[in-house]
This record gives sequence, C-alpha cells and structure tokens, in this order.
Amino acid sequence: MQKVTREMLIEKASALLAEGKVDRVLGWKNGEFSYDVTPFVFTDVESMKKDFVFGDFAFANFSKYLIKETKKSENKVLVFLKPCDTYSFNQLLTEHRFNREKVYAVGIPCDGMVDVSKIKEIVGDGIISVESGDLIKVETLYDGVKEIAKKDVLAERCVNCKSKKHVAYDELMGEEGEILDSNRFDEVAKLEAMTADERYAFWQNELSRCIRCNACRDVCPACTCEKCVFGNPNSGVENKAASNSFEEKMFHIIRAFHVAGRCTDCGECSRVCPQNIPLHLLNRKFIKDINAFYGDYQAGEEVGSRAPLTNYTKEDLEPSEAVNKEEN
Amino acid sequence: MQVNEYKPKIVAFCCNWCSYAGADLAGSNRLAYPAEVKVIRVPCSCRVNPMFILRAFQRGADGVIICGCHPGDCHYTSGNYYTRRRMALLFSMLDYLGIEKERTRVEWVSAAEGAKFAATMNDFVQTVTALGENKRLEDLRCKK
Amino acid sequence: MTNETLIPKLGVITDIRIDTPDIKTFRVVSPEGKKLFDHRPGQCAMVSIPGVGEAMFSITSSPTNTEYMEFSIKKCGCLTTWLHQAEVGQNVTVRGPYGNPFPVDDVFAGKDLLFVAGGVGLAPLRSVINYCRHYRDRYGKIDIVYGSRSKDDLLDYQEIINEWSTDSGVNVHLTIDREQEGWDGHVGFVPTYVKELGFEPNKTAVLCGPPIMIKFTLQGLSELGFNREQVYTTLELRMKCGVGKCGRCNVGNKYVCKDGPVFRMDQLDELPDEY
Amino acid sequence: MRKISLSNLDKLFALISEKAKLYLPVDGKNGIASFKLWEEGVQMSQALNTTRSAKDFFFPQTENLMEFKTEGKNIEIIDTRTEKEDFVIFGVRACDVKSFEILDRVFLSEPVDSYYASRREKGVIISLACGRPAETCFCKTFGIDPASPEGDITAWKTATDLYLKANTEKGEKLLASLDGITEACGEEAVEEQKKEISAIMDKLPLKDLTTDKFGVGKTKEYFNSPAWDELSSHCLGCGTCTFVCPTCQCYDVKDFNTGNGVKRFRCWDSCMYSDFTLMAHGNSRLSQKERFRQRFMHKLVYYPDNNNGMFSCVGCGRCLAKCPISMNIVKVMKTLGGKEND
Repeated sequence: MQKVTREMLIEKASALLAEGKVDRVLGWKNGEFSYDVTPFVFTDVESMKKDFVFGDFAFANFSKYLIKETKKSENKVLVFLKPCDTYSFNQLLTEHRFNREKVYAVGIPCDGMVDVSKIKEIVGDGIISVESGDLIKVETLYDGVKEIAKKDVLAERCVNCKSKKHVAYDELMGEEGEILDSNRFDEVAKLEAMTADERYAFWQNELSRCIRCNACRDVCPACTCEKCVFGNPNSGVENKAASNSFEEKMFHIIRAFHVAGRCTDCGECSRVCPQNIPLHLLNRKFIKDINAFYGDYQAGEEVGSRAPLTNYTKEDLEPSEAVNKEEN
Repeated sequence: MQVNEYKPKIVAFCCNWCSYAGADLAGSNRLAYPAEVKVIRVPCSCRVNPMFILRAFQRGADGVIICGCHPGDCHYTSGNYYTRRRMALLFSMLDYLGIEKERTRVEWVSAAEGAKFAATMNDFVQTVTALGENKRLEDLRCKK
Repeated sequence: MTNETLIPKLGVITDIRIDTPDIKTFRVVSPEGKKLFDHRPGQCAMVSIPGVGEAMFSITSSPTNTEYMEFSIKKCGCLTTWLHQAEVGQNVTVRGPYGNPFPVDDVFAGKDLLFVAGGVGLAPLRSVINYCRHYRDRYGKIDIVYGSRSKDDLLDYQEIINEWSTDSGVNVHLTIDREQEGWDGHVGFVPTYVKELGFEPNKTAVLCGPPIMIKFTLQGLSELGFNREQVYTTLELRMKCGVGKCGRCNVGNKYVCKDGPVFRMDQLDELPDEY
Repeated sequence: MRKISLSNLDKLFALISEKAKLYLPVDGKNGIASFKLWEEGVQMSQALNTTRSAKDFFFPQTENLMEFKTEGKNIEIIDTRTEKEDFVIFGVRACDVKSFEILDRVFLSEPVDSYYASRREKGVIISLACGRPAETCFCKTFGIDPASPEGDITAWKTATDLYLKANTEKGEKLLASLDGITEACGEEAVEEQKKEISAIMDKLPLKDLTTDKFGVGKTKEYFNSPAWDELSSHCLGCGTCTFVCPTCQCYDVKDFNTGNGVKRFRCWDSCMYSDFTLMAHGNSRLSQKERFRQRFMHKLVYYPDNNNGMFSCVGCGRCLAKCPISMNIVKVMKTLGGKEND
C-alpha cells in the first residue's frame, strides 16, 4: 500500500487552500514529545510546514470537532479522516450534527496508531524520540535506542481494526482498504464466558478506578448532547465525583446505553481514559448484542441508516431471551 | 428469638393502559400479590428509562419489573416494541457486569389479565427472595 | 474537635415579609430566639435547606439590630424558589458571616454618602443604610437613589417611606422604569436619574444593582466629577465554601467571598474583566 | 542516616504497619500504579509515580462533611467528623511532597479546614528520591530537587539498599522506632545517587523551562493575551488535568438525599467544567477559553500573587501524560512566555 506522508498531506492542504476550496485545515499539531499530538486548526501553509504532523500518534478523531468548526465560518474546512474516523463522520451526519456542505473531507489510509503506554511498558520512562516505521526506533534517556516491531505496540483499537475502508470522503488519498474481519469481540466473548461472579469482580475492579473526569464522554463522537444528563443539576444524577461504586457503574452503564447503536467503536474512550479502564468493552458488548439480536449493524457505515434502538420488528426477541441466550 | 423474614423490595413499572389496569383487576378480583411490590404507573412501558431502573436499585430495590401491553397492543402503537429492544440490551449489559439477571424482568400484562399480574408478581417476588438482598447495585449511602 | 467553618448553625424563620411579587424578606434567629452571629454591614451568610441547596445571601438587617437577622431573597433559582414556598417556623442552616464589610467606620466616617441601588440590589445596601442611620451623627448628608421596574417591585417600600424618608439629613429619591397608575414620583432609569439629580462629587458613593445599571451609573457619576476611588460596589459570583478555598468565585487573584464582596471601583479596575 | 537492605523491605513495611496504616504505590492492571494499603505480600511498584496524585490522602475525591435529618419544618445537623487514625505514606515523590505545601496554604490558612487538617496531622510522609525521572518531568522548573525530596522522612533507593533520613520530629520518631532493623550509615551512597540524578536532570527535554515570565503581578499581561484562543480551542472541557493534578484543590459541596436523610459531601470539582461557575442567574465563565484560562492563570499568576510568588504547579508531568488532546501547562507556558521559553 502506498504510504501517505506528512508532506503529501501538506501539499494537498496547500493546493486546496490556494484554490480557495477551504480556508481552514483541521489537522494534527506536534507537541513537546513525539507522541503528544494535539488537534489544531491551521489556516496557512507556513504554520503547517512548521507544526503539522501525521504519523503513529495522529489518534484524534476529528469528526466531533466538525460540529464546532463548521459553525465558525461560511467557508469549508478541510479535514483528514482515517478510515475509522469516517464512521463517526457519517454517524454525526445521520444525526444532523453538522453541515456536510461546509466540510471538505479527505480520506487518508491508516496502518494503525501506536499506543505510547505499550512502548513505555517495553522501554520504561524517559522517551526522547520515537521514529516511525514497521520497526519503531525509540530513544530513551536510560537505554539508548531500541527497535520495537510496530505490531507489538499498536493501540488496542488498531489491533482489532474493523475497517480500512473509508465510508465517507470528498477525495481519497492513497488506496482504498477493505472492511476487515476483526477479532474485536473476542474480549467480550471471553468475559461472557465467565461466571457472573467473575464478571462482577472484573468490572468492580476496572470501574473502581474511575475518577469521573468525563474525558470518555467529552471525547466521544457519539456524545454530542448540548447538555449531558450527568451535567444537568436538575437531573438528580449530576455528580462530579465518583462517590461510590454505584455511581461509577451507573455512569458507565448509562453512558454506554446512550451511545448504543450509535457508537462506531472508534476507541477514543479507552484511549483517553487516564485510568486505562477498557471502556470499549462496554460499547462492544452492545454492538455484539445488537448484531446478535437484530442482525449485523455498523453505526456510521451508511448515512441515514436507522439505528437499532430507534427501530423494531414484531419478531424481536424478548428481554428474558436476551439474558438467557446461552442456556437456550 | 424470632428471625425477621427477609422481604425484598420490588418496584413494578406498569403502563397506564394495560398493566396498571391489570393490577387494578387483580385487586378488584381479590387476587393476592405481595405488598412488597410497589407499583409505579407510567404512561407507557417505553417511558421507563434505564436510569429509572438503576435508580430504583440505588434507592434500595431488590428487583425491578416492567409491565406493558402485549406486543402489538400498545396504546401508542409501538412503544412496547422499543421497550423490548431497550430492555433486552440493558438486561444483557447488567448480566455482563455480573449483576444477577433474575433481578430484572419484563412482562406483558393486558388489562384483562388480573390473574397473570398477580401470578407474575408472586413469581417475581419469590425469585428475588431466593436471591436475597441486592448487593451488586446498591448504594451504601442509602442504607438505613 | 476544632470548629469547622463548613458546618452551619441552625436557624429558624420567624417572619416572612412579602416585599415584591418575587422578593421576600426572611427573619432568622437561633432556635433559642437569639441572633445567630454578629456581622458587619455588607457581609453575607450561606443559607441552606439541606437537600435543596446552599447559597450566599447578603444580610440585609443592620448590625445594630441585635435580635435577629434578615435576608431579602429574590426568587430565581432552586433554593430561592424553595424558600419562597416556606412558612414561618421553617428551619434553615446558616453559616457566616463571610466577606469584607463596607468601610463604614473609617472611610465612610464624616463623609456625605450616596447610595444607588436598583431592584434587589437594595438588599446588600440596606444593612449599610440602616447602620449609618443608626449612627447618624458620624456621617454627613445621606442620599439614597433607588429604582425598580415598578412601584410593586420596590424593596422595603414601607421602611423607605416611613423611616428613611422621615429622617433628617436623609434624602430618598425613588424612581420606577415606566409610568404607573398611583405613582406620582419620578419615572426613568436609575443612571439617568442620578445624573439629573446632579450630586456634588464630594460624596462617597455605593452602588448595587444589575451590571448594566452599575455600568451607566458609573459613567454618570464620572461625568458629575466622581473619582473611581469614591465609588464602592458589591459583587456576587457562584460560591460554595465562603472561605476562599473552593476556588470558583475568584476574579483574578481575589476571591469574592473572602476578599470581597465589597470592592472599590479602582480596585476592580485592577482585576480582569470576568464578573 | 539509616539504611536497610532491599531484601528486608518487607520487614520494614511490616514493622511500620504494626504502628500505623501504611500506604505505598502498587502496580495495578493496565500499567496504573496507585497507593494501596500494605499487607503481607504486597509489592511496591517500580513505576516512577502513581497515576493519581497523593493528594487523595488529605483531600479525598469525595468525603462526607455532615449529615442532616429533616422532618417537617425541622432540621437536625449532625457532625459526622471522627477522630482520624495515624497513617504513613511511603514512596511519595518530590513533586507530590511539594504539592502538600501548596495545598496547605489553601486549606490550613484561616479559617482552617478541619477535615484536611485532621488528616494532615495524622499522616507521616516518607518521600522517595527519583532515580529515573521521565521525559515529562519538569519539577526543577519549580525549584524542586527530585534527588532530595522533602517530607517527614526522605528515602533513597539504590541497587542494594534503602537509605532513610528524618527531616521532622514526626519523622525522627518513626525512624527511631525502626532502629531494630535499620543500621546507621554514611551518606556516600546517597551523595552518589544525588549526583547521578542531577546529571539526568540536565538531560531532560523540559530542563530549560522557566517560570521567569510568570508569577506575581502578571494578571494584566496575560489575561487578555490572544494566545488563549488558540491554546484552548480544542480543549474538551473534561476534568482529567484537574483530577490527576496534585495541586488542584477546587471542590464542590453537594447534598445527597439518601431517602432517610441528607448527606452533605464535598467532592473534587474542576474549573474546566461548564457548570463550575454556573449560578441561578448566569455564568461568569461562559466559554471554554475562559475556563481554560482560569486554570492556568490560577497556577501561574493568581496563586503566586496570593502566596509570595509560589507557583501552584510542581512539574509532576501528569497532565502532560494524561490530557486527551495533549494540551498542558508546558505548552501554555511556552506559548505565553514567548520565544525565550521555547
């Protein structure tokens, strides 16, 4: 597959800016280290040449940013979308969250993002630089340069990538990929196979780490409510802090439920969690159940598709059958 | 010394058009069902938000049951079809989190089914009694 | 165990006066019938109904009143709506006093005073006005300009008419926004009225009211020759602790609950515009 | 100075545990280290620092302040404060130890917060020098020496031994009670480690970051800086930075109706949240820019203004590692501070 480089993206942006097709570019800006990449709106090529980056840490899914960005100007904004980002893009369009006319979407191929915490597990602290490639070169303060196979440090969501295909774009760079047979439900199945007590212990342990920073909600492209129920003082459940294990469970169950059928499994929630709670396992449970109960459905695959929870058939299974499926 | 017999607290969300009338009928026919069942009338079973169920558990419920019109009979045409999907997913999620699946239930009870209402409640109370107190979705702050 | 400022005292509402359609004045004493604590003019207290909320209110009664405290409360949020439905005998919790008072004993002493208030903005000034009236001989002339939307919206109307207006050396200038039947006083907005009255700029002015009123009154006063060092106002922001620790009511490096709520205009000029 | 062989660490922990509850950093799932109660068999984490800071010990995320019983028009106020137990925290890094001083200036200033004070009184802090600072560390910027952390007792861990030195009366008392298993020793090994750490500090990527441009009296200079727009433009408004921060101390006081009473609790709050300053009649910080600005102005200008130039940041690097969009105090300082800081 032809590799799309940073220079190619800058060239593309520069051409579109020059043509006047767009006047802003939503892209990734470099930071202090190789891995702390920030979303940023560039307005000129010079600043892009200086600060724009594209590489193993260009995680940020820009779809949600479009809601705010498209309201700022009458002109189009250029956005680079990785395959998984295009699903969120479509899902937001389905929910009429931004004006498609104000976006010029360029699909870019992706060969997976790297999870810096996995690198740290191997090399420890003190990462000075990270050089991309199939073999990633990591320089640290204490150990000199080490080479790590990229596949060993891929982010969880990329290990279980569901699709390399772009489902939305105005223009595509590089080659189109395909929808993949991922193993993304394996972890869910493993949990399902446990006893209820084991599952309870597992989630109790995971969710007890929650600090209710709301990062999972705030980054989630499906969480676009103007006023979240957990941020509404009149809801009776507004709570800034995880007061106890009930609050933690309620927050995460309800959040997962609110995005059920709309979650595109982009994996941002798990990435941003400061406590590394595998939140994607909650969302994937819903996706897996929806597929099993109501037929395969991929949120965001198609603009305008009717989400499973706003749909029904007369023959749907009963709730009692849903929980006793294994026994039947 | 007499040991206090454990009596579970049950919250039953009943749709206004069928199940609540069913509960009424059970009453007027003098069909007994346990007093531990606290009925909350809702306009339609699909009014029941997952948060209602969790909050009932938080406030000390040991079991939550949702009763609505039989599929196809919804006063609002399709409300209970949505309930069916939502609750199927929610209950499956609760089970996934290791919360006893017997604590939640959906039953379709028509206005004519007073006997079914009483029988359902009796059965549900029995099931929850066997499970004992809700420990996994409790909020310790609400304990007396 | 040491005294904890976050733990409130118990109070009882012994009287509720309906001032305007949306403002009531609550009289609060301790369960023993005494005043809960002493305060200085302009200071505030946190009043709460457990389970409903806790909020900062100005103590509107004068410090010279040693029997009880009063709070004039406008119905606008959760707690205030609840309080408006409360009856005499209702318990509330009160903690305080918080904030810095008006400099009534040093800066104000011997000066002519001008009070300008709009709407419920009279509430924080009432304690100062009554304090100055009580020690009448310590101050020069007192002028009070007070305006509201209508006659019915004038706070403490009876007290103004029966007591303030009858004091010697105290001039009360009332105004309402629009013509109204049964009103033969001045009609017009407070800032314009202040300008019309054309005060001598040798007074110390105290303003309280909606931000827009403060803004235009200040303009008017500076046209009359007032310096910003002569003008005091009192701020209000969201507060939770009242003791400068919870971190939300700051304007720049000043906490309104601890360093305020009383600020002199030139002090405010030093702070960023975030209130 | 006393020392104990690393092979006897468990004995040391057991002995401390006999006197008071001992907490130390322990590795958890998914690379998250956190302070846990030491019990037989619990291994100390090798991680540089815990994900959450140590402020929890004195200022927990939620705590009950008091309770109320209401009946009709009556209210009963119940003081639920209890006498706290002695406890020891082992392995607090230099940055976190310094953060206690910053918190102290808030909570122990008049009027003293008794909830905080009672915990502070009962806690003994054993700090641990950082042998291997991470790339995100910039404690030196704030005058903190990771080789000589403060605290009641300072500990240094070499390849073979743990060295302990008491700095306070509390620390001396605890250290003296451990005499049975520790031995007196010279300071050579510790001095050697201090040199090593100092050499590493000069290699850290953020070593040149300075606070020169910030501090007392800078409000006017930065408040209306156009840079805030750009810096805050993609802030998600989550509370990650404030909750992992060892010096963030803003809190909310809320009531929880339990059905048989009202519990008034305090919980961490974040100035990044939109409802932080929401009042019945409006909000003084309406945009994320204002909220974002508040956080950094507080750390770099307002706090120093009120505390003789002391900054409310200790350079622990948690926000650098944890911000979902990698926007952090270092980027703010570099942008506002201009070229010299780059």
